[in-house]
Amino acid sequence: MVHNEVSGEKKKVFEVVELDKSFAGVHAVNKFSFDVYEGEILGLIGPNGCGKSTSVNLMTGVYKQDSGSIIYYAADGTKHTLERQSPPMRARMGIGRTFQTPKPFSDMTVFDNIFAVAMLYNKSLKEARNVTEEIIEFAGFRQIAGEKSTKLPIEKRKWMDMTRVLATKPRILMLDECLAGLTPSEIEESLEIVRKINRRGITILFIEHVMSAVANLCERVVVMLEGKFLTEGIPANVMKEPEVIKAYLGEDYAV
Amino acid sequence: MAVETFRKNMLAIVLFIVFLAAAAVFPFVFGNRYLNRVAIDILFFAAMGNAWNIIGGYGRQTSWASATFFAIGAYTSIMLFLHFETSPFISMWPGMVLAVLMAVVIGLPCFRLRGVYFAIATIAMATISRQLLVYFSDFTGGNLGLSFPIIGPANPLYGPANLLFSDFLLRPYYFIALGWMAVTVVIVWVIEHRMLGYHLRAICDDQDAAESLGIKSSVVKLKAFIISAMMLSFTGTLYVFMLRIVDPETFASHEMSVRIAIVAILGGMGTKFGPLVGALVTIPLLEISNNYLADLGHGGAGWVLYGLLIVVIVLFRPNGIVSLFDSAKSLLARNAGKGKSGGEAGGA
Amino acid sequence: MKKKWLISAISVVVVLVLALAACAPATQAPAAPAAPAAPAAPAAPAVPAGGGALEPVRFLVFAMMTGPNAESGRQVQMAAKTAEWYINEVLGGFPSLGGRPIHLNVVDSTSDAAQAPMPFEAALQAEDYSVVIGNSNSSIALTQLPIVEAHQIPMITGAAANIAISQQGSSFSFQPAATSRAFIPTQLDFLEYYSGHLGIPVKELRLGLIFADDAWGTDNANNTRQQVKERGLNLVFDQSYNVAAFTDATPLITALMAADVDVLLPSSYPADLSLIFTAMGALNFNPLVVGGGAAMTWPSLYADLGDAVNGLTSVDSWVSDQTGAREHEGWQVMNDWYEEQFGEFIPGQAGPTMFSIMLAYSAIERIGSDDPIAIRDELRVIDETTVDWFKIPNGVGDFDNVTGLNTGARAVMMQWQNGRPTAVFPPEYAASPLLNPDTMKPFE
Amino acid sequence: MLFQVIVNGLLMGGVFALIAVGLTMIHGVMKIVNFAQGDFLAMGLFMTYGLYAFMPEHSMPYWLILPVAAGMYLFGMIVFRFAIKRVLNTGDSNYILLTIGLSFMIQNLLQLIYGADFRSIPVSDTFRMGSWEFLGAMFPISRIVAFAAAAIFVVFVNWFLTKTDIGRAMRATAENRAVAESLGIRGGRVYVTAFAIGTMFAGISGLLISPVQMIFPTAGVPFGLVAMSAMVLGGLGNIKGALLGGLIIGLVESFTSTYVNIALAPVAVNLVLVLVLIFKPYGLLGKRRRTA
Repeated sequence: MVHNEVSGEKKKVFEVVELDKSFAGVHAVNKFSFDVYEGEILGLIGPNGCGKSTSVNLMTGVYKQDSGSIIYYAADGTKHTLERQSPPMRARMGIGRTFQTPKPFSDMTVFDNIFAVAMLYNKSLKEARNVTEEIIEFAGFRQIAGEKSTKLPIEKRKWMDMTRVLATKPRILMLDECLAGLTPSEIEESLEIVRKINRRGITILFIEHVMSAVANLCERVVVMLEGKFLTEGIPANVMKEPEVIKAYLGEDYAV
Repeated sequence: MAVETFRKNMLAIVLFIVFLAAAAVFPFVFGNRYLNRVAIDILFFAAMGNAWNIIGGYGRQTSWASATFFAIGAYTSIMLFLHFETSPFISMWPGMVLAVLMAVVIGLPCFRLRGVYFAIATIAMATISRQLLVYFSDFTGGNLGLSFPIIGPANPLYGPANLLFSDFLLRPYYFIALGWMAVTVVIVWVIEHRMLGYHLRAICDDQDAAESLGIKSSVVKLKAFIISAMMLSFTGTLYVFMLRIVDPETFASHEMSVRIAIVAILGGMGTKFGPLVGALVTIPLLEISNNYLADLGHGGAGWVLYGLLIVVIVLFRPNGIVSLFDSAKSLLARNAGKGKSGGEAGGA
Repeated sequence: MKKKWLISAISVVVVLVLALAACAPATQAPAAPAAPAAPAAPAAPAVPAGGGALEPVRFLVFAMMTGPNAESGRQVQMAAKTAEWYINEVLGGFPSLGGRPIHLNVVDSTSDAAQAPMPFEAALQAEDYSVVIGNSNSSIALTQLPIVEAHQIPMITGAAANIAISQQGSSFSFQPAATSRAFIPTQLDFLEYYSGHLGIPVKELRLGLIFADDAWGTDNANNTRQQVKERGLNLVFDQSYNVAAFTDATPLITALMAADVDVLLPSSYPADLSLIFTAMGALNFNPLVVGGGAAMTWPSLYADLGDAVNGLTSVDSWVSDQTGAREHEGWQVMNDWYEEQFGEFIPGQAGPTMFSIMLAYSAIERIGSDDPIAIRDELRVIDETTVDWFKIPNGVGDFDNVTGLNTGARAVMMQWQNGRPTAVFPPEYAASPLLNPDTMKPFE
Repeated sequence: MLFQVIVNGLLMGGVFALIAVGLTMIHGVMKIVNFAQGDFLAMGLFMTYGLYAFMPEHSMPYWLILPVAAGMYLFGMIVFRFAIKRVLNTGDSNYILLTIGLSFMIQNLLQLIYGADFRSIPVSDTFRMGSWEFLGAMFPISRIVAFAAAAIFVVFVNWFLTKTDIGRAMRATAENRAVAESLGIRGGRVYVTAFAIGTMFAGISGLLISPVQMIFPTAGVPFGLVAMSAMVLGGLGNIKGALLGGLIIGLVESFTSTYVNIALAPVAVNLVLVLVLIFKPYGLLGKRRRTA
């Protein structure tokens, strides 16, 4: 029961220290440290294959770190050192995430997709039902609630993934490349949904390699390069930094 | 909610009730011992198919250990009956407890595996338990099996209390089988609309997503496996008191597991009525072909046809025979002009 | 699209057939006397010489025609054909029933006790039978008991050697052949006699018991174990192997050699025996072999191993070449017909089927009725003084009135001599002298 | 004694390995397990048996390797084209059921055509029961031949997969079909070749054991199951794994049979399999494939 360390006035949600992970020689994440503060939308950016997704997979327990520590502060301020907790256990602690490719439960309707999760976090089926209804409303899925999720277009699937996580009553939501393959207008809508989710008081960790998108969403970004921490700060400033530009040379700015 | 789901499944439920009604009068319409015997097998295999379907169909974990649980039920009951004259109504409970233990023993290691690794691991586990049944022949009777003497009305043990009847048409066993089959359908139906059902489907759709949302796949699978094991063990108890002999070769063999799974897969995995339909199609077909083709060549023609049926169904109806009904149903629905979402169609 | 699939599915079958038929000459292969093409064909209903118009008396013969044990089924089928021919052509059907012919309907039980009840029920539903000739596989015979009980038809179990059948309290089952409980003592008596010839005290022989882990093998082994203890013999090796997973015998033989076994007591099936004997040959391990019956006495053994089998001995409930059978003219007629029809001697599964049928035939003749209950009651009455077919299985034949077990049945010991099994022990049934397996000459 | 036990294990393991390699060829490329492999072996046995009738008395059956191999290869191609092809990437249960269906059909067609008598090919006794003595252990001749042949074929497969175009194509396809096809590899052709080779190996295994193995419709069943265990033990889709798996199972069987109790051999084999899977869920040499 350690007190929640207060840095500035903001509470921490995540404190990642010297995180390290290699796959068969490839040093995917290399002594990577960063913090996530409550209520913020933090952008985790960097060129493809710089270890962003791996970091998320480490934080959500898909992989186990070789070394370094991941500390998570629950809503009540309890401090958890995440080591070998399985993904489901972490999800139940309030750590939500989505995947690069949307993963709907294809066999089910949109409603059931969310309901299946809601059941786990509510006493009675009735409550679960209400929660589901609420999320359906929130996401504006009223008219597609009865559709099989396989029938949905790609962007709707992504949005369903994002909102489905809400059924777990998450404290933080990690969105992994949730804009990939979307049209500009769809991207705008997506960002709007992210903001709405954030307004519910849910911290967002926004993983993205497309800078411009991040620029007008996040108040703070952490830049990763070849598995290492490169720099952090306000998007506008960060993007001016020469090494960041260098890192992004040849990378595609446009969306 | 119940109301809504009822509405969703109206057609299916009506059909099922009609079937039960028809089945109830069947033995009185034809006073035919053989037909009843076949029907009993259909019903028992449908029941076991339902049990398998929970883990194999809804959970998409193709388990080949069904026979092990079936045998556990059969052996416990017959051994308790032989040694202590225990009524099956009592001995079925220890049987199910053992089945649960076995399910945990098999499930814990196997559910860490995916796909074929899981399938093969269950085969291995089943082989081990079968071999041990044979090896400890001192009290399992080894491959001799165990059988109990013919008990006529004169004998005090005779009677419903021990599931021993002498009706020439086997009607008591028929209705036991029918009742139990109906119960298994209800069990499956309930599971389908409870958290377990949803989570099983979630896991088999996308295990990673499910886990990222807090669904503990191995726990869910184990739950389903345990329920399925208990149902199989229960069936074993009922079945052995009709057959009155148990031996590993027939009760615990790989073939038995295969036959159980085939009923469910051909009928339609992850559907409430798939196993029943599967049993209704495959078992009579096997009987007919065996009766009429037995004298062809050196015999075995019936089984060739059985194999062919499997191949054909897999090729044409990968979602099982019930998918025929679903196509028909959705056709009706379209004509009726209302779009419905798969009530009976659970299977992907 | 659909059509295309249907076509393809069909063509798969066609291809399968062709691919397998590609090996068709096999059936004519001179090297395979174990596979006569003609006789393996199903038993055609007999067209009685005397009364084509007369309604036949129906016997149901329940045999394993398919699955791993189908060879014994084939033997039973050939036996049925022989008995049918003999009764209809030689004895002119049932004189007491106005010369009605017999019809023996051979029904496939499969080799699997879980499926056996179905075809049995089906057959009994389809026709009225006077007598059932039970399955030679004890597990399957056991599943038949409640069914014949319900249908009230007497069942004579042919070669089934497990005494459990007679202990189930069925009032309709009759077990004419010697059970393994009865023939293990013979086997061990013989061992003593054998060791006498070899000049080694029997108690010094190191016995090795190996058995197929199925119903029959296990039953044999249990009885052997018990008897060996009672006689204070020296059993140094006692293991069963899984018939379904037996792919190589060299490890087993290596173990037997390590245990330094002098006498091998196998209860095995043709495929296992073949593996065992080839492995023994390869590791040149040559103990005395005193088999537990079944495959040890089947023609396929000689077809498979050739002269290597000469000198091997085995116990069995019955051997084609023994005094009981030799001295019975009727039997000799059948024996000759069988041999020229099927090109092999009457094996251990066929003989008991034939005398089971003849016992039922005699019972019917004596009462002049084909009513199952009456037949059942008559079967309880008859014994070898009244029905001479009881002499074929040796001993003093008589069905126990309660259990239906043939209390008099005695087993015999056979030895392979120039390609045929012949009875060599006990002396009263012996048809030939015991030969020294090394020299194939009589012991001097 | 110990040496003899090891010899027994390895000699039998070699044959298991060959069947397992066949299975692995199939699984490696198209990610399915052929539950009818054992029955393909039985077909090989029967083909050998049938063709042997045309051979001079007591000659060695190995001369038949070409026709048997060719026949089985063709058979494999046809089965693939008309059946297997349609269930690729449609979930485990479908191919499992399909191949089980095939297995039913083959076993019973053999029964239908030949009956279930136990047959054997009349090779000369010296060859069949003969053996060489070496360092105090007996080496059954026929088993040595089988082992040697198995070894040669495994080596051949390795060479085939690494040196020939079609082989490389197979490995590429096994890794990632989409990519492979973008490189101009015709997936269909690769698939059918892989399946046919797998089938052929089952047939050849049948031929190799024909001198010691009795021939009847269900003869292949135990081999099929053992081969499956061997493949999984070694790691799916890994040729060396299959080889290793086969040898390990041979040894485990031999040791348990000789030192413990032959009745427990199947238990031991499966126990080893399960234990391996508990600690290495993807087999000894298998690599984790992200199933998501």
